[in-house]
Formats: sequence, C-alpha cells, structure tokens
Amino acid sequence: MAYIESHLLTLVTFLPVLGAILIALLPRGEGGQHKGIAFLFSLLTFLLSIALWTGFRAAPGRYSFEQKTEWAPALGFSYHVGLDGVALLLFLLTTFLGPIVVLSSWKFIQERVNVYCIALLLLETAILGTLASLDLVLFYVFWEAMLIPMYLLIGMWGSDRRIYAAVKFFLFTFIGSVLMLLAIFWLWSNSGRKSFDYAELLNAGVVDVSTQRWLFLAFALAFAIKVPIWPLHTWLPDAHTEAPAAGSIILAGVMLKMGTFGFIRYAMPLFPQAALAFAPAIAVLGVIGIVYGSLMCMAQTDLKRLIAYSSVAHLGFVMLGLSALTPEAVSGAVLQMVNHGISTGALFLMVGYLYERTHTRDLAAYGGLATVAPAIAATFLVITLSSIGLPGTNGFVGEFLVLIGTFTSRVLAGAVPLAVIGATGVILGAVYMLWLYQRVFFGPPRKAAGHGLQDLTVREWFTVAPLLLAIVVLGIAPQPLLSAIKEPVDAVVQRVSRADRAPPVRKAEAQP
Amino acid sequence: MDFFHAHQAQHYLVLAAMLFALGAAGVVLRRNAIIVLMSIEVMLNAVNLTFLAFSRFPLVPNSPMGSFLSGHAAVFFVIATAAAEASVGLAIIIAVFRSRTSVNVDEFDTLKL
Amino acid sequence: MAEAILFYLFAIGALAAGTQVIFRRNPIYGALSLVGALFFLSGIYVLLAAHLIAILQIIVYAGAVMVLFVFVIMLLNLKEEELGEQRITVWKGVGLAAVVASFGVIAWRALGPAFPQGALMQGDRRVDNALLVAGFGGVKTVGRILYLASILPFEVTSLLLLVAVVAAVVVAKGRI
Amino acid sequence: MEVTWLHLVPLLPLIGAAICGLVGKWLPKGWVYAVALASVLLSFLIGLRAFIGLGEQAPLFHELWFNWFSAGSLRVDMAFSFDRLSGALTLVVTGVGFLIHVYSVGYMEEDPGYWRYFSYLNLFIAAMMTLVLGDNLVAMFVGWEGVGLCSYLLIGFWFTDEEKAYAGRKAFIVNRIGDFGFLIGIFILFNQVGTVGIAQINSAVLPLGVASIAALCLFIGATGKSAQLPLYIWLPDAMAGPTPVSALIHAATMVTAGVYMVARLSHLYVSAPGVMAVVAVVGVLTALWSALIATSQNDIKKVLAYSTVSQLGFMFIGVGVGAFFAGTMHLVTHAFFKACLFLGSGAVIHGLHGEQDIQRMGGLRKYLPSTRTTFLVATIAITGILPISGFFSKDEILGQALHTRAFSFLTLTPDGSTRLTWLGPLIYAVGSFSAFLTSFYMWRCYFLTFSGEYRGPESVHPHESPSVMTLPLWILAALSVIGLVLGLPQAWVHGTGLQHWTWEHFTDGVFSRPRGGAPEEFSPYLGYGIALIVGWAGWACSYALYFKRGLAGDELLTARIHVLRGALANKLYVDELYDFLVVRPFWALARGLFRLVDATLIDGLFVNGIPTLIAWVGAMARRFQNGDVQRYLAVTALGVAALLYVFLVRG
Amino acid sequence: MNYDPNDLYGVLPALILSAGALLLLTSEVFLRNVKPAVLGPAPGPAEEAQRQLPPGSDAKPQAAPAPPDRRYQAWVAAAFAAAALWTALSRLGDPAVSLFSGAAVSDGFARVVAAVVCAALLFSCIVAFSYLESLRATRGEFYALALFSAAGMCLLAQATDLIVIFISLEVMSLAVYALCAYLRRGKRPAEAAFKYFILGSFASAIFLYGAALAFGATGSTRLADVAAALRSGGPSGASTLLYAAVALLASGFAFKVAAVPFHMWVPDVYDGAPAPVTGFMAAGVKAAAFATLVRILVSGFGDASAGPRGWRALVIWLALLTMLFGNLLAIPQRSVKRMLAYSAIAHAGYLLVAVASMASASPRPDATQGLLFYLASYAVTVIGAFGVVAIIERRLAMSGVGDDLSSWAGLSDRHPGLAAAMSLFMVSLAGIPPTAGFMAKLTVFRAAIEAGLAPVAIFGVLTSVAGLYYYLRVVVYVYMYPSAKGEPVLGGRLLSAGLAIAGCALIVLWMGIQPGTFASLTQSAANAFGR
Repeated sequence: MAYIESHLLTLVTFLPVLGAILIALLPRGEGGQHKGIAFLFSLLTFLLSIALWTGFRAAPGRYSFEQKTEWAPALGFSYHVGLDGVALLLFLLTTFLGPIVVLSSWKFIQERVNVYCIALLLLETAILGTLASLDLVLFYVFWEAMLIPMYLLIGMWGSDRRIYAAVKFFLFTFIGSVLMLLAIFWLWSNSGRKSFDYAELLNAGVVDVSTQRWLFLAFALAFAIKVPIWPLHTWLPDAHTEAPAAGSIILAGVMLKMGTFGFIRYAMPLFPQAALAFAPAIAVLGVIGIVYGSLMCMAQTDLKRLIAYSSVAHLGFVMLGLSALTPEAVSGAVLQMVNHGISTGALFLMVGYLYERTHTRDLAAYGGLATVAPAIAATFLVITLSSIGLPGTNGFVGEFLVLIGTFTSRVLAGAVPLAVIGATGVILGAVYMLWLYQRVFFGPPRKAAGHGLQDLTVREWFTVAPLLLAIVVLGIAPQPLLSAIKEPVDAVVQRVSRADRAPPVRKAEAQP
Repeated sequence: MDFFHAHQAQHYLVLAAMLFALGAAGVVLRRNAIIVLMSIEVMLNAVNLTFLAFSRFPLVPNSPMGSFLSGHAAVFFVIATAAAEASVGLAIIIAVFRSRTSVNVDEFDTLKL
Repeated sequence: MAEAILFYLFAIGALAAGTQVIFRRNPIYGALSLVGALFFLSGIYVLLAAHLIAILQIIVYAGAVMVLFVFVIMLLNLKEEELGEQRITVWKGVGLAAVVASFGVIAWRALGPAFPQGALMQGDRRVDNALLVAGFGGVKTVGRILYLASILPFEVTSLLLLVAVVAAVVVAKGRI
Repeated sequence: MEVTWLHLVPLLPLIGAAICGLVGKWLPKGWVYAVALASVLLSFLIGLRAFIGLGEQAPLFHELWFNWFSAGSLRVDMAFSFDRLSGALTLVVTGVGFLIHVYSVGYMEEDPGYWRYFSYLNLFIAAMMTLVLGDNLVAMFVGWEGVGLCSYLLIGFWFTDEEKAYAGRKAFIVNRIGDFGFLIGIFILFNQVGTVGIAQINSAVLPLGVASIAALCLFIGATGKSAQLPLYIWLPDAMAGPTPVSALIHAATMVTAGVYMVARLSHLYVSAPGVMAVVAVVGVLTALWSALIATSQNDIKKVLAYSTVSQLGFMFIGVGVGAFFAGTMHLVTHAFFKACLFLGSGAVIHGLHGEQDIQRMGGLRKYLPSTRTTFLVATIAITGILPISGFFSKDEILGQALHTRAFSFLTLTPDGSTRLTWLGPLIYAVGSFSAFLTSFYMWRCYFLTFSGEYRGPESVHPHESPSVMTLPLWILAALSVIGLVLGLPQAWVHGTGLQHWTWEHFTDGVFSRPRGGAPEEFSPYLGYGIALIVGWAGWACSYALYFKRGLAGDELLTARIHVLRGALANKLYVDELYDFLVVRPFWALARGLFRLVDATLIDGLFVNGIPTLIAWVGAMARRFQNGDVQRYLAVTALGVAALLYVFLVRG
Repeated sequence: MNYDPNDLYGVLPALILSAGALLLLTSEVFLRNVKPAVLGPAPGPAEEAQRQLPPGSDAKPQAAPAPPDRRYQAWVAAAFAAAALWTALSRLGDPAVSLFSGAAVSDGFARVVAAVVCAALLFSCIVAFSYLESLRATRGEFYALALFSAAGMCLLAQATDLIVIFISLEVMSLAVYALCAYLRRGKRPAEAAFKYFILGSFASAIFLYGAALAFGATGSTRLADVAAALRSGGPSGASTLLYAAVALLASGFAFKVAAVPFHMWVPDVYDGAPAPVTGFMAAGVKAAAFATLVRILVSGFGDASAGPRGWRALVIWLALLTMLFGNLLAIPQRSVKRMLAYSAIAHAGYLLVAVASMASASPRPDATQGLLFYLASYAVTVIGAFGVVAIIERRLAMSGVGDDLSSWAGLSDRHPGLAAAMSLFMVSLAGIPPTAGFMAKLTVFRAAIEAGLAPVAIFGVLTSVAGLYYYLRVVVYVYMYPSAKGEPVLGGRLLSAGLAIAGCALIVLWMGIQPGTFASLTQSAANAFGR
C-alpha cells in the first residue's frame, strides 16, 4: 500500500505512455481499436488521478505523493516528483480533459489514427510530467517533450495553414525555453549545491539581485511565451485556429497554464526579489493582455480565432493576479487557470463540433443555429456565460478574486488603476462573447445552419456534460479547490512579497 | 660569407619556409590536378628540410627524446607518407579523369552551393 | 665557407626548380623539374649531415614517387587543348596573398628571432649536432632511433602503406 | 435571529427553473405550470410567514447558508438576511411575480417555448430574491447579475428576430457597464472595511472621500440596473420581450433593484452627501427627460417603458434627498400599478392579436371592460389625480425633496452661512413638472387606447382576455388602491391601527438618517394641493387634446411644436448619439489595432520578418560555396593566416 | 629506449580492426565468380545505373557472369568492429598507461573515443550492406578500407606524438578518401574524393609544418615535452616558435573538424560521398579529429590556453563562427544530405564550445564528459540519419543527382518506421528531449556555463533555434506533406539497414531517457587530462 502510495503519481503520469506503446504495437488502420485504447487509457488515467485528489494532504513546504529516485547521478539530476495544491489542480484538469479530448475527435479524425492517438497520449504524459516534476531538468525534459506531439497534432490534422501554424508554434515556444535551460544551468553551477533539485535550490537561498533579474527574465520569457503574455501572443491565434479541435482543447485547456504554472512554481519563488521588481511590469502586460485581447476578439471574423484571442484576455487576468501578490489575487489566479481550462476547453470543443458539421469557421456563414440545434445552443450559452464570468458559473470566482485581490494589493505599485482597467475586461468580455453568441445562434438561420444540421449526438453529450457539470459545480462550490491551493499560494506570496524586507542569504560561495 | 655563418640555421629554415610557400602557392594557383599534387610534394619536402635543420641546429641543449635524430626519423616517415599520398592522389585523379575526361581543377564543380 | 657556397647553390637551384614545377604549363616538365628540385634538396640534406635521408630522398622520391607521377601523366596523355588555359581569378590572388603572408609572418616573427646568434651557443661555440654527435645522420644512428624509439610510427607507417595500396587499387579500378 | 429555512425562498424558484429548463420540454404542459407556479407561491408563503414573524423580538432573520468561497482575508458567504425592507420586497417580488406567472399561463398559451419561458421566469425570481435577501454585497451581486442574465434571456426570448436578440444583448451589456461600477464599489468598500457584509459596512465609519467614491461607483451600478441617465437606453428596447416580462422585470421588480441597493446601503450614502445630491439630481433629470419622451411615443409599451424610467427617477429623488422610506414606498406602490398597467397593455395587445400601436386602438372600453377598468385605476394611481397609492408616495418624495436637509454639508458652510439651498426646491419644481407630464402622457395613453372609436383594421376583432389573465389585473388594481395606506401622513393615522401599516412607521430604524437630519415636520396639505392641481392639469390637457380630438390631438401638438415633438418621437436621438460616439469608434479601434499592431507590427515585422531576414542572409552566404576547390583552398589559407596573425603578430 | 611488447595491448582495438581488414582482403582471393542462375535476379537499380552512366566510363558487359556472393563481408566487418568495441569498453576503467615510450597513451578518453568509432563503424557496415547490395557494388576492399580508417581513428585518439598523430591521420584520411571515391556512379563521388584529398593533404601538410616547428622549439615531437617546455619557458625564441606551431597544428585539425573557415570542403564531400560513408565520416572522423584536437591543445598546449595569445579565445571565435555559419547555410538547403552536411558543421561549433570550456592544462571533468557525450550522441544520431538518407538515395545514386526534400514528402505513409526514425534523429539533432541530442546539449552547455562562457552558450542556443527550423522542415515533409505522384515504395533490401537504423534510434532514445548509464561510462575518461 505504501508502495502504491509512493509510486501512484509516477503510475498516473506514465499510464498514457503504456497506451501509446500498445497502440504502436497494433497493426495500423485499426482506427477504431486505436481510439478505443486511447480512450480507455485516458479514462483510466483520470480514474486513478481521482485517488490523487482523495489522498492529497496539504502541508506547508512538502509535497504529496513525493518520490525521489536516482536518474542520472553522473549528470547530477534525479527523478523527483510530487504534487502541491496548484500542481494537483492542473494535474486533475489535464486528466479530466484527457478522455473528453479523445472522445471528441472520434468522428473527425479518420486518417493516420494511430499516430494521432499516440501523439495525444504522449502529450498527456508530457503535460502531467511537467506538473509533477520537482527536478528542474526533469521539468525541462517534459516541458519540451510537450512540443513535439502538439506540433504533430497541429501540423498533421490541422486545416489550411497548419504547417505555418505548427512551425510558428514550435519555434516560438522553443526560442523561449532554450534560454531558460541556460538559466537552469546557471543555477546549477552557482547555487552552491551543484543540484537540479527544486527543493534544494529553493533552500539554497537566492542569488544576488542583479543576477536574479537575468535569470528571472530567462525563465519569464519561456513562460510568458507559453501563457502567452502580450506581445508574445501571436503564435496562439494561429495555433488554435489551425489545430484540430482536440489540439485546441489541450492547448487552451492545459498547455497555456504551463506558462502561468511555471511562473508560480519556478520563476517567482526561485527569484523572489526579481519577481517583486518585475511585478508591476508583468501586471501592466497582463492588463494590456486583458484589454487588447478583448479588442482583438472584436476584430475577428473567424470563430476559433476569436476564442483564441479570448484566451489572451483570460490569461491576462491570471498574470495580473499572480503579480498582485496578495493571497486573494494569487489564489484567484490559480482558480482562473482551472476555470479557463474548463470553459475555453469547452468552447473549443463546441466549436469543433460546429466545424465538423458546417466545415466553416467564418462567422458570416453562421446564424440562427439555435432554431436548428437547440441543444448546442443551450450548452454553448452556459459555456459562454462561464467564459464571461457570470456569478454562479466557475468563471466568476476566479476573476472576482483576482480583481479584488489586485485592488487591495499593498505590494503592487499602481494596483488600483490596474485593477480598475482590468475590470473593464468584464464589460468587454460580455461584448464580444455575446456578439459571437448572437452571431452564431440568433437571428434567422443562415448558410451554415442549412443542410439538416444535426444536434448533439449521445457521444458528444458525453463529452460536453462533464464540462457543464464542472462549470456549475465549481461556480457554486469552489472552496475545496481554494483550500487545496492555500498552502502553496501563501508560501509564494510570503516568499515574494517579503523578498525586499528579508535580505536574501547567499549560499553560493560554498563552491566545492 | 660571415652573414651565412652568423645566421646559419635561419638560412635553412627560411629556405624551407620559402619552399613551403612555393608549394602552397602551386596548390592554390594551378588548375592542373597533377601539378597541384606535385606542389603538395614540394610542401612536404619543405617540412622535411625544416625537421633536418632543426635537428642539426637545436634550440635547446638536449632533446627530451634523447636524441635530435628523431627529427631524421620524422623525415623518414614523412617521405613514406608522401609516397602513399601521391599514389592515392594519382589514383583519384585517374578516377576523376574517367568520369569527366579532364584533370582541370576548376571544372570540378558539380558539387556546389 | 664551402658550406655557404654549396648552400646558396643548392638553395637557388631548389627554388628555381620548384618555381618551374609551379609555373610549367605541361605537367611532364613540372615532373622533371620536381625531380631536379628533389636532387638539390638532397644536396642540402647532405649539408645538414642527413646522409641517410639524402639517399632516401633520391631513391624513394626521385626514384619511386616521380616515376609514378610520370607514369600517370603518360597514362592520361593529355593533349595541349585539354590542358586548357591557366586563368587567374580573384580568389587565386587572395589565396596566394594569404600563403605568402602566412609564411612571411612565420619567417619574420618565428624563424628569424628563433636563433639569436644563428644557433644555440654553449660557452663560445655554437651547438652543431653534426659535430657533436658521432655518426650523426648515419644509417646506424638513425636506425637505432627508427627501430627503438619510434617503433610505433614505424609500424603505423607500414599500415599506412598497405592502406595506400588498397586505396589506390580501389580508386583506380574500373567502375564498381 | 438565525434561521435555517430562509434559503428556501430563492432555492425553490431555482429548483423550479431547473426542472422546467432541463426536462420541461418533455413534461406535460400542466406539470410545467404547476412546478413554476407552485415554486413561486411556496416562496411567497414562506416570505409571508417570515414577514408576520418579524417583530420587536425578531427585528430580522439571518441565515448563513454556506461559505461560498474565502481566500486570504476575504470571506464570501451565501447568507441571507430578512428584515422589514427586504421582507417587504420579498413579498412584492414573489407576490407580483406569482400573479404574473398566473397571467403568463394565459399569455404564453400558444408559444411553443413556454417551458423555456417559465424556467427563465423562475430563474429570475430566484435571482431577484438572492439580490434582495443577500446579506453581503457579493451575494447581492450574484442576484444583480442573475437578474441581468434573465432579462437578457427574456428580452431575446424570440431570438429569431435580430432586433429582439440585439435588444437583449444591449440590455446585458449596458447592465454590465453598470455592474463594472458595482464591482469597483465592492472593491473599495472591501479595501476600506475589510469585509463585504452589508451590516458591517452599514456600521462602519467611512471617511468622506472613500465613501463618496464607493457610493458613486455603486450608484453607477444602480443607473445601469435601474435605467437612469445616462444608461437608461436599454429599457425602452427591452420591451421586445413578452409583455408579462416587461411587467415583472422591467417595471415592477428588477429595475427597482438600484433603488433598493441605495436604500440598503443608506448608511454609506448618508455619509457621502455629495453623492446623495448627485443621485437626486440624476433622478430628477431622468424623471423629466423620459417623461418628455413618453409624451410622444405611440407604442403603448414604449410609453409605459419611458414612464417606468421616469417613475424610477422619482424613486431616486426620494432616496437621493435622504427620504429612503419615501423612495422605497414609491418602489412598492409603483410595483403594483405599473405591473397592472403593463399587464393591462399586455391584455390589450393580446386582445388585438399583437397590435401595439395606440394609433390603431381606441374605443376598446366596450371590448375589454375589465382590462379597461383596471387600467383606469392604475392610471389614476400613477397620475395621482385621486389620492390613492401613487399619489401619496410620489407626493411624499416631492415634499421631502422640498424640505430636505440631506445636502447639509453642501448647503451649510462652516461659518453657518448657507448656500445651495435652492437645490431642494429646484428638484421639487422639476419633479412636479415631471409629475404634470406623467399625468399628461398617461391620460393620453389611456384616452387613445380605450376611449373614442376603434381605429384598428376591420380584420381584427378585439376580445377580452381569459379570466386567468384578468384576475391578476383585478388583484393588482386592488393593490394599487389599498397601497394608499402605506403613504398616509402620520398626522392622520396617529394612534389608529393603521399607524403600523404606514411605510414610514413600518421601516422606522431600517434606514440611517441623513447627516443634516430629517426635515422638520411640515404640513403636507400644501403639497397635496399642488400635487392635485398638477395631476388634474395634466389630465385636463390630454383630455382637451385626446379625449376630444382623438389622434387629431397629436397633429395639433405637432403643428404647434413640431421640432421638439419630432425630436421626442425619435427619443431625442440618444441611441444614435451613443452609436456615433461610443459603439462605432470602439469597433473601429478594435479592427485598427488588429490590422496595425497584431498583423503588421508584431507578426509582420518581427515574427515573420526576422526569419525571412535570416533565410535571406543564408541564401546569400550560400552563393559563396560555388564548388571551386581553389577558392576553398584560398579561404583555408586565409584561415591559417588569420590564426598566425593572432598568435604571432597581434599577441 | 627499448619498448615493451605489452604496449601492443594498449592499441588492441586498432590491431583488431587491421586484422579484420587483412582477413577480408585475403578472403577476396578465394572468391569465384558464380553463374547468374545461382545468384537471384539482379535488382533493378544496377541495370538502371548502367543506362544512366555518363559517357566515357566503360560499361560492364551484360553477359559477364554475376559477381560472387560477398554478403558475408559486411557481417565479418561488423563482427570485428564489435570485437574492437568490446575490447575498448572492457578496459574502460583501467588506469591510463603510456605506450611506446610516450608515443601514445591508452587512457579512458582514448578508449571512449575508440568505442564511439567502433560503434559508428559497426552501424555503418550494416547500413552499407543493404546499400551496396542493392547497388550490386559490394567489394571486399570497401569494408577493409572502413576497418583501416577506423584503426587510424583509434590510433589518432591514442597518439600523443605529433608524428604518430600525423601518420595515423594519414591512415584514416587515405582510407576515407578512397571510400568517398569508392562508388563510381556519375561524377559526384570522384569529385568529392578529389576535393577532399587536395584540401586534406594541404591541411595535413600545414599540420606537419607545425609539428616541425614544435620539434624545433622543444627538440621533441611528444606532446608531454611540448607541455613541459611551455611550462619551463625555455629560450625566448622557443615560445614564439611554439605559438606558430600551435597556430598551424590548430589549423590542421580545425580543418579536420570542419570549423569555419576551414569548413568549405564539408558540404561538397558529404554530399558527393555515398551516404553510408558520409555517415561514417560524420561520426568517426569527427570523433577522432576532436579527440586529437583536444589532446594537442590540452595535454600539449594546455598552458598556452589563457590570455590574449591563448588558444581559448581562438577556439571561442571559431566556435561562434562555426555555429553561426553552419546553421545559416543549412537553412536554404533543399537536399537533406547536404543539409546534414551543414548541420555537421554547426555541431562542430557546439563541440568547439566544449573544447573551449576545457581550456586549461587540467580541464574540469564535466567539460571532457560533455565533449565525449556529445561526440557519442552525435555519432549515433547522424549515422542513423544518413542510414535513412542512404535508403532514399539508393534510387537516385546512379542517376548522379542529389536527393531533394520533395522525395521525402509523405514518407510516413509509405514507410512509417523510417519516417518515425528520421523524425527522431532530426529531433535529436535539434536537441529536444527526450533524445540523446538534448542530453548532449545539456552536458556541453552546462560545462560552458560552468566555465564562465555564458555569452557563448547563449549564442549557441540561439543558433540552435535557427537549426530547429531546418530540422523541423524534414519532419514537415515526412509527416505533413502528401506523397508526390509516383513516389514508389522503396523496395530492395531494407531489413539490415532497418536493423541498423532501429538500433541507432533505440540508442538515441536510451541516451535521452537514461543518460546516466553512458555518462557514468565517460566518467573514467573525464579526468584523463588531470595532472
């Protein structure tokens, strides 16, 4: 039992890989079987991950399901995994979306199914590993391993400009992360521990401020591109638009969170003073993201592009919250990560279904779908409401906490105006989302609504229903999540917001 | 003649350098592959001369290898190597000539960019 | 005294022959002048008291290697028109300049200052192995070095010659 | 007193909404009606029971349902408090709501989407109750946004019509603008008080500056929700929804949320007298502005809509001048008679098969007798030509405005000299003029609809509505009469049993007093007199114009002042103005930014520009590799020379 | 002055390889031509090749009896390679011994390099097998020469005497020249060989002149003595001569490792040579050359590394130039083979970074480790990649044209295995986890940071981003473009090549996922240069 306890996390993380191997061994062309196995394994992963939720014990400074074994002592890094509250939430979000994603593309993907399923499963493992790892090299390995399957997903099953989008996505994210790699090495050689272990580096004490800034920037660039923070966002609309529905769901649902997660897990605690110093800048960029992203949404004529830009706006809230450095704001930001994952993931899911039926993403072609497909309209409405943060849906709590936390922040310079400008996102969100909704569903039926558009099928209901449920439940009872993330959030807030008061202890002189 | 005696070693060495430069110039300039090959032989000979000059007029009182004659040994090996190189080189030239009936270096530009 | 005269003689001869090698248009002349150059060089080797090497120079080089060259030249039997015109390009100029510069620099900065008095002095007499070491450069002395001190290079050289034979055969073969 | 059943009041309608919405489509019609009506009725009864239970020993009921979320120092509970104000509101909302449910049964008879409709309606009741009962600002905000959502859904109920859908969206977005202010207000108060509980806020000491900003922000929210200048534009369009909805949401309950909120936070507002003045002024301006527009509308629902806006203006005058009881009292009475009016108009429309233009009505008194009677009662109530509910509540407001001391810190300089004393009287004067206009356009509406001869097409045969629709009309009409009890002056009822029923006495202690204290006792008779004169004057004008001449009255008026009237008929071009000043520039900005910054600057210049540049350089450098051995040799020799230079010459 | 016969154990790998070569050569004597009937139907390519022969080259008469069955040779060669590999690995941990009175040394460093070389040879032989068989071009000399060159490489890695270095260099080079020219299909191979030969002998002559100057300065050709002379200063003229010497020696090997500006031969030669040979060159020659470069610079001129006249700055500059131009020139390439050639230059740049971070008389172990790890991972990856290229090239080989990206389009439909493997190799070359390439990058750049070369490292990773672009393009063609019309499914002998490619792929993954095992192998080598 204890063994299970200690290896559960590893098991859950690598379960999808088993599925991938199994599929690779099967003869190609057995499309149905491949999808079946992929679904089975992703479902299994989710079910097992529930055990993680139930077995999770929040405790200050330590991680649940921690496991540390030798990996490559000769190269100085180890296999060290564990979960804190924040990681746990995103972890569960990922496993939760896994089966939905597989199921959602059951009909849409018909050629080269085996590669598709393998890519999906490997991607899931990569993401889970990124969240679970507590060793910087391990983290980096998973972090970059994410790119390849996603790249294939976009490039092989995307629409017209898929290759441009895929390459853009890959290069954009890669250029950010290589510098982070060097920063990691710098930490290794100067932290005085000659170690890649996150916990050890955290205890090793922080390096002097001037260096911190450089390292922070190196980390921040990698994460900022993933988030994405304005003006590094232009890969996102292309990637989201060109990717197949499943790809968009994973991208929006979890992959973008890797960036924000990186901030709260690595960039901020490892370089507290730098984080404190750069907080206003990041907050400003976050606010720009909110307003600018919303404006961009209003300028779009492409359904998926619009939603993609809405992600920029939503993650602007997250960045604003993270840089506000109050418990309210930061926990709001974390909650917003999860909520955005659910609502935007669901949006892309629905758009995927619409695209399957109409084969167009052009808003002008849509209209009056509510008369043809009331079920789609209803579900889409709920998701829309959650995405514009209506109280009672999950979207509200996160945004509200972020804004109120930012407004009351004593640490962040110019918090009040930032919060006020950020709050305009509430209006803008309603403007473009309702515009979109009316454009697509209201009014007399238009071209796309023609040719006997079919309403949600049973399979599709199975994919949508869990998301709707999550939207409502998390809207009414977000407290369990909040109490799960309390420990890490408080820790980060403490460490960073007090960074300037307690002069850091420099242990780097202890060079062997 | 005093000049020669005052700078005995340099005479040999500089001559070697000049020969080497000559050979190198030949390699760089001539378009006939065979002559290019000969120029390389000239370069190697220049090296030999350097070795010999140094083993007769050493810069340090005694050689760590026990004897300055190791320079002579080196020359011996270089001569052998030169022979080997020459044979392979000529064989290659024949092969090239087979494939394009020319030994003009500046016509060998199928592989480029 | 005599050494000086002979040196200048051989040196000028070697350089002249070398120049011939480089600037003769027809390779056969080049080959023959190379033979000449080799002879002059072996003379200089004698001046340097490298008797064995001088002999080897004549036998191996002027003998074996050059024959090979001449043989190939005859084999290819190039016509006048096939030789083509020597053309001068910018990059040949650049290359020449680079070469001259390099070895000018070496001669000027390295070889020149190497021997302050022309050679290493011990007390008042200059170190000249030709006079110090008995039988310097003779078969016996060089042989000892060859077979004892530098046994490894010697063996590897034998390997090298074998490789050269095989390589030459493969490359010169008809089509594979 | 802590109780455990209070949450049922919002919860029951919510369950009803869920049932109707999720499975209503497949349920038999009767069941849907049953669920919808029963849920509302039940929560009404619970409210009634609680209301009766209120007393000296139990001034309020409070329930902490569950802790919604809490992070850091912020704790937000789902908690409800039921005091006299919220209790009364509960009764009004659930009561009137129930009546309108009943009415809707008849009204939505043929509509296939009836199950959707009732689900929305129940959802609205739930949200409204959360708004009313919520004991902290966030819970209140939940209701606040919830009712907004419902109005969005119900306005756009017939979504296949672009216009209606657009109206819904407009309503939601304008409301969101208000909600933005509301949010900021919450932030400020939390920042200052450290909690979002209304009780705590009402007992906290608030510095003038903070209080003013917070109050102002919250008032922005109120202007959005309660359709005051400058955010009233959505309400007239909201008439696109089914008429019962207009009655319930856009007349009786939701739109009064702003007034309720201000009254709820009376302490905050009295500690910000400047904002009080703003509230009052905005109120009176709105009252005048929309009354003017109402005089020239021909769509019966539009007339009522503008009248609603104007009446809301009156309520804001009330709360603005510190007479919170007066404002809220008008809220209640207005709920009765305006609901009655709307339902009446609904009956008319229903009877004329969807005809809404009063120019094609007239003479309906003989076709729709009971509708006509109830409509008449309600019209009397709103115009106040006879002293029934509307008369007293409105006159209370105006009287309080005349004698107000709420702006004391504005009106009294430190040295005791006075200034701005004209503000109260001015408000009174303008208010009275609006009252005159109210009387004028309401009677116009009545005359053109019911008196005279029927002007509609022959094909349409007007008919009275079924009793399921008329019954609520009668009840509401009765209520608008009985409502007068609330407004009887203390002098009259002193010592009698009625004393406890007058609103002023009833809500005693719920509101905090203005800084300057309440106005000293003033005799109401003069005010009553003026009010009656004003009311009758309005009646007389429209009688002369419309009862006598019918439609010709409009032509006459137009002939006299056709410029003004043209402007009024076009709603003073406000929509066009906003469209020109705000909407278009905004979308243009969005498109421009997208083209310039995103597409051109970031993507074009950097993201794609740099790789292109690199590739170009690579292609150029590639040219150098031209296959010429001797060039390669030359480069190699150059390399050697460079190395030698480094080691021998430079070093 | 005497030598100990036991010293021969020190050079055992080279001996085994040479023995294998000799065995193969002698075995040729006993071969008989067999009747056409016995040998299976001749695969198409050969005939096709004859038709496409350029004029002037003598076509083989069709009637001639089919050549004897030489399939055993590849496996014999592979066996000897494996044996040498095993000997190299088995003695990995043993202490370093100086051989032949200091002419050579057998230390961990040399053994690891020898192991890399032998592994490269092993895989190349298997790749070459199917390549040559399908071209009907198997001859005993091919494998013999491969073995000889490998022997030269092993000696090169061990040599500590400039003369020995020179001769082993020649052994390696002459064999490789011949291998380049081995295949006579069209003009390309011979031309490649010629260019390689001319430039190569020019470079080795320059190297030799440097050796002569070193001899002059110290009276010895042993690196140890050079180091001693540098340390003790010696007469004024000596140091100048030594600096001239290091310049020339460095140029000589900068050429062999293909550092810009000594790189210009690489694209043409790699492009012209048969793909299996190119793979072997890229892996083996590079490994041996880098090993020797490090030996000369570190254990010979280790004390001349720092300061303005030190070679550290020089190597850094070479590294920067190499990384820049290698990647820059690879971007516009449309022939995968040629692109890989330029990428080989780029990777030389990254290896030079490792060399630069070794710049001292006793370099930090992690730098050495980084270098070795990088060499190994690059060798495996690039042999695999060229193995796939070889399969694609077969069809084109005799038509005398290079491959083009278009011939890679939609490979994943026709050959999912090959496509996956090729993509894996590309990913590894780009240095993305979980592949060997990433771990190699990790070790090298970490060493660079440790050595205080942060700016160089930053430049390096940025250029590697540019590199990613052209590596990804291959993946794009392989996976995201549909097959061109009439792209045939590649027939012929895929099995053995597939075997080798699969092996490489597995090792690439293994080194990427479980780098510890290999890293621990290199640890003994890591402190080979300690004093």
